[in-house]
Amino acid sequence: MGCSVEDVTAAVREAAKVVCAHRDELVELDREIGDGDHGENLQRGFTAVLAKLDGGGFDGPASVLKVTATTLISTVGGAAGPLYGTAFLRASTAVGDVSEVDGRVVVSALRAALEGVVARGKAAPGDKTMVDALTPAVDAAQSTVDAGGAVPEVLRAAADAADAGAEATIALVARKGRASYLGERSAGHLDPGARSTAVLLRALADAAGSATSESGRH
Amino acid sequence: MGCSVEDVTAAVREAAKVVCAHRDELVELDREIGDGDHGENLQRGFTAVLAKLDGGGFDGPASVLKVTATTLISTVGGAAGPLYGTAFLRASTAVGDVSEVDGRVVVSALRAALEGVVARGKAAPGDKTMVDALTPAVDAAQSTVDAGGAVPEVLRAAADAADAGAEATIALVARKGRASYLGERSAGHLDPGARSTAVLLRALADAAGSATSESGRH
Amino acid sequence: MKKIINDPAAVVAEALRGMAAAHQDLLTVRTDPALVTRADAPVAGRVALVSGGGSGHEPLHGGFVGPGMLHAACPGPVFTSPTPDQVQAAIEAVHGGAGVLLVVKNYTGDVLNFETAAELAAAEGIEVRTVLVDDDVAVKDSLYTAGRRGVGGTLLVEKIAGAAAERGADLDTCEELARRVVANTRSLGMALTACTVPHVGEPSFTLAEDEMEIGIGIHGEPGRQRLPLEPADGIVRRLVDAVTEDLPFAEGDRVLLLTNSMGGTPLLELYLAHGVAEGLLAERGVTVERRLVGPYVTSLEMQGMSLTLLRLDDELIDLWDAPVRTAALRWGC
Amino acid sequence: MKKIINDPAAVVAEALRGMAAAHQDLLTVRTDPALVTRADAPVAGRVALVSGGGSGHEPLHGGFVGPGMLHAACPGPVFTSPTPDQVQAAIEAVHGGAGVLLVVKNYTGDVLNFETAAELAAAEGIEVRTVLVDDDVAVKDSLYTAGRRGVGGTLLVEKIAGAAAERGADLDTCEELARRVVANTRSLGMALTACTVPHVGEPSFTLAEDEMEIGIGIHGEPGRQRLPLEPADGIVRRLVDAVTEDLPFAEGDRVLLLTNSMGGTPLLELYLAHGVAEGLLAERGVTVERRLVGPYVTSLEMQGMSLTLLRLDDELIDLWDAPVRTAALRWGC
Ligand SMILES: Nc1ncnc2c1ncn2[C@@H]1O[C@H](COP(=O)(O)OP(=O)(O)O)[C@@H](O)[C@H]1O
Ligand SMILES: Nc1ncnc2c1ncn2[C@@H]1O[C@H](COP(=O)(O)OP(=O)(O)O)[C@@H](O)[C@H]1O
Ligand SMILES: [Mg+2]
Ligand SMILES: [Mg+2]
Ligand SMILES: [Mg+2]
Ligand SMILES: [Mg+2]
Repeated sequence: MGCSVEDVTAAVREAAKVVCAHRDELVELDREIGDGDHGENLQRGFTAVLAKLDGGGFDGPASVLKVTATTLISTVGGAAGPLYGTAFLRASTAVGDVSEVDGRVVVSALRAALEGVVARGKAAPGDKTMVDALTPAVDAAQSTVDAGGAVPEVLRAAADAADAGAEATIALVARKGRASYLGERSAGHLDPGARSTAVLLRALADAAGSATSESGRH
Repeated sequence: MGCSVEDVTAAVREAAKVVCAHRDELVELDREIGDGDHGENLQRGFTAVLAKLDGGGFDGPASVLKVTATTLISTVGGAAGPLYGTAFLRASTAVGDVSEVDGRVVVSALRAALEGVVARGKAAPGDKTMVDALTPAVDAAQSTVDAGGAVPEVLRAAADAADAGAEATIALVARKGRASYLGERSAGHLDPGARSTAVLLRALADAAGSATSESGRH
Repeated sequence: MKKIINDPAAVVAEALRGMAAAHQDLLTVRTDPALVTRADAPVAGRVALVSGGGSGHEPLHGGFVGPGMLHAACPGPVFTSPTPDQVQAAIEAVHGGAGVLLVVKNYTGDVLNFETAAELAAAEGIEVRTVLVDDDVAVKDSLYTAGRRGVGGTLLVEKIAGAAAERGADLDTCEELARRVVANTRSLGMALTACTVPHVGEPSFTLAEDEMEIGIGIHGEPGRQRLPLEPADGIVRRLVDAVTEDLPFAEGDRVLLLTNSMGGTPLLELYLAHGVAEGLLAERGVTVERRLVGPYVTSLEMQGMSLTLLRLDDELIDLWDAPVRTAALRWGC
Repeated sequence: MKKIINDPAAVVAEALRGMAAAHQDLLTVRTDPALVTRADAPVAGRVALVSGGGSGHEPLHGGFVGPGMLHAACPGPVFTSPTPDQVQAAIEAVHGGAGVLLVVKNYTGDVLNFETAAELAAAEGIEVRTVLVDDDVAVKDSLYTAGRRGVGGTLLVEKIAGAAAERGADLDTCEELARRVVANTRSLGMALTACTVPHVGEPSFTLAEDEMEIGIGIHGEPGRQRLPLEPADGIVRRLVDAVTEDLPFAEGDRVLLLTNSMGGTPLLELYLAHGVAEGLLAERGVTVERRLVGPYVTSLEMQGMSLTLLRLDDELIDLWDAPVRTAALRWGC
């Protein structure tokens, strides 16, 4: 029914690769309203995550997320490092010692991630940050699970909502992060962190979709 | 018959104005194969000369040339300052205490100027310097005076020869001055100092022409 | 992109190697995590000052490591704050038993990464305090934003708190002094050209030949206002006006004036601008008691400048004048 | 033209005003003729060192005026040598009865103007010697040309002869030391971009995005060779090869390495290049005993760098290490 430690590892690996593949796009978005390093920072961090996951030996989904968190914290730097690091760390705690991640666990992990980002970064929805992608993602995931959806549907709904949330940052004037220094001039640009959140969630959803369809087969 | 102290003053004033009017051209020529200051240097110097000549009170042609020399030396800087300064200084000495400058005096002044430039700068003809304008000018002036020419004809011949000499520097590879650092790449460009020498001589010739035609009238 | 580099991803590591070679009498450079420490660290019984931030602002911070200033600097990738590991390693490398003061420029990334490191160090029983530098008046300070940025004033905090630490002041005193400098410092920068981050490969923004940008940050981010290019008198007046009005600096105030190049501005222009600034401050009755002119807090090859004013008192002057021996600031020893 | 200036014709005068304000403890700046002297000049009984040249190379020369280095600097207009009046005024202002040593970069304009000043001073009974600096290996030395240019090595001559003068060495000794430094110094520069002279208003030359110029001078004049842009390793290898082969610098030699920015190159890149240079010299068995990294002999905002090597002996090392207190170079006091 849910995702095993192998599934979670595969999903995080997939997400890491996809984020790296979006390096240039994220650099470009950050160049427009930030300092141009977001894609480079995440590539550095997720490349390190891939190397760490190669080591294997994880005793459950939570430990995969925890290693991801600590690796991001110690390699990404910038605002995104501590924020994504905290997100994965809180998600790991929320997952706890379950050996299979189901839809409810996914939602609580996502919610914990969002709360972690907000606790650290103090951004509210509408501030033009990754919170604007993550907040609707959590809500959509919750509705989907409440309606009986399983992990792939839950993550797909989260990714769809994150995409929409990220797109909606274009119109916003930034109040947090580097883009806030631009004031009104920050409007008209997609927030790089919101975009990377959407990219991450889409990759996780895609991985979950193929993982469960595969496990459904045997 | 010859040029009085007033004529010489008027001629130097005219030459100073014309050189200043060529500032941009000389800057551009020097930018191509030097450091771009030749026009600026001469404008600074000849503007100071004009101010000095305003003072008046010169007891003969030589003292006009001497004030011009010392003013150029103390205001132009660069290679052109000492070189043109020495040229006018030697010319002044060559003119001596005559009160009227005739063709022979002009030739000996030009020759002394050339010798001064060579003594200081050690350039030979063909090195792509002002010497390449001044050398043929002296020769042409000598032939003209030998053929019975007066000051206007002598200076006109000198100016014509200087023009041709300057043009001929285009093909040369510089061996002296800043352009020499470019080696072969200095070929294909007109030497700024040769050009300013030609400009100076042309202005002196024009002034002499109108001065003597005027004095011929009264 | 025109740069004297090899692989853009290796720029900081390779630059640190060169820095280590250049200043082997002053500094120890470690890699993995990247770290620049005083050659004689840890200094027993002294408060240790640690700072750091993204690279690309040289000589900040590594150039200010040495007796009388920083004990360690943590260089992140270009324009990217260092990670908690780096900061934690720095803290451990230089703390001499009297506590550690973190001097942090107020950017979300720097604040969060240093915060984590401070927690980790505290968990190991090291007393750590953090002072945020936020001197840039280009950015409106508000509860709802990231607040003002830390720019040129950072080096003043490092110098003055560093001098106190060198003399044996305790952690409370060093922290108080650092906060006092922050409270009395204001800066504003401007740019004629943008800079190019090696891993980005193209300029952070573009300015036309007749444009300038006022309120520029030090990370290649555009400023708040794009204006037609003006003569130096006009540019400097804008900076002096904005900086003095902010604190405000009033008639009778004694100040330190830092005329800082963003990296690519020739010293000739910088001196010219400094002269204009001194003249304008004199007009306002503000007395310039100390000054520093040069490229100190830079943004790669960006052409432009910033002005920083620090309101002085006798104690701050005394600490500013105290000996310092670093790669970029050196006097009295 | 993007510059922080007012009237292009007033740039040097206005910059000197700012410099005077910035370093009032160290320097006295006079105008008409323009002149930068030690605040304590003349120093009785000491040989006085005077240098100068066109402006636009800051901190050279005014930034090197002070105890242990120059007694006076004569700043000409941008890239234009000073006039004899300026040099003569400098000589008169600083000679302390023990003779004057003129340090002159080998350019026709500088040579001729200093020569005239030396004659004028000699006529007044002041003993004056001149040392020409010609360290640039980009230019072939020959009897029939203007000879090699003086570039980065100039500051080494000024530092070492200045230290000797400060210690009371006589004119013969100072002159001999200066000549020894010149004889043992070689440099080569390169540029990624050209610079713009204020009164010209456009760049001295143009380089495409993928081009660099090797053998660049410090007056915005193009170099000898235009090549495709290379990584730092390749660029630095070209400079090290050409410089070491010229003297030559051989295995076992002890050297001072100056890694100099042409003005617009970030310190991050300069440190990187310095590290590469040290590695290449180590490969050749040349021992770097002293080093200096920074923008010291510049060409306005030009991006690029130069390497200077000085073959050291114990006496030169001792004089290099001697205290110096100037705007741009300061240690030991
Ligand atoms: N206070 C904050 N809360 C939430 N997200 C933030 C905050 N500050 C910045 N971010 C996110 O981080 C992104 C920038 O990350 P990155 O470029 O890696 O770091 P930096 O801004 O330090 O260069 C922004 O696009 C934004 O989404
Ligand atoms: N040794 C020399 N002999 C004669 N003329 C010279 C010599 N060196 C330079 N010149 C002349 O000086 C001109 C350059 O003058 P200018 O640009 O004012 O000085 P600088 O080269 O010092 O910038 C050259 O074009 C050349 O004609
Ligand atoms: Mg960023
Ligand atoms: Mg010239
Ligand atoms: Mg960043
Ligand atoms: Mg010149």
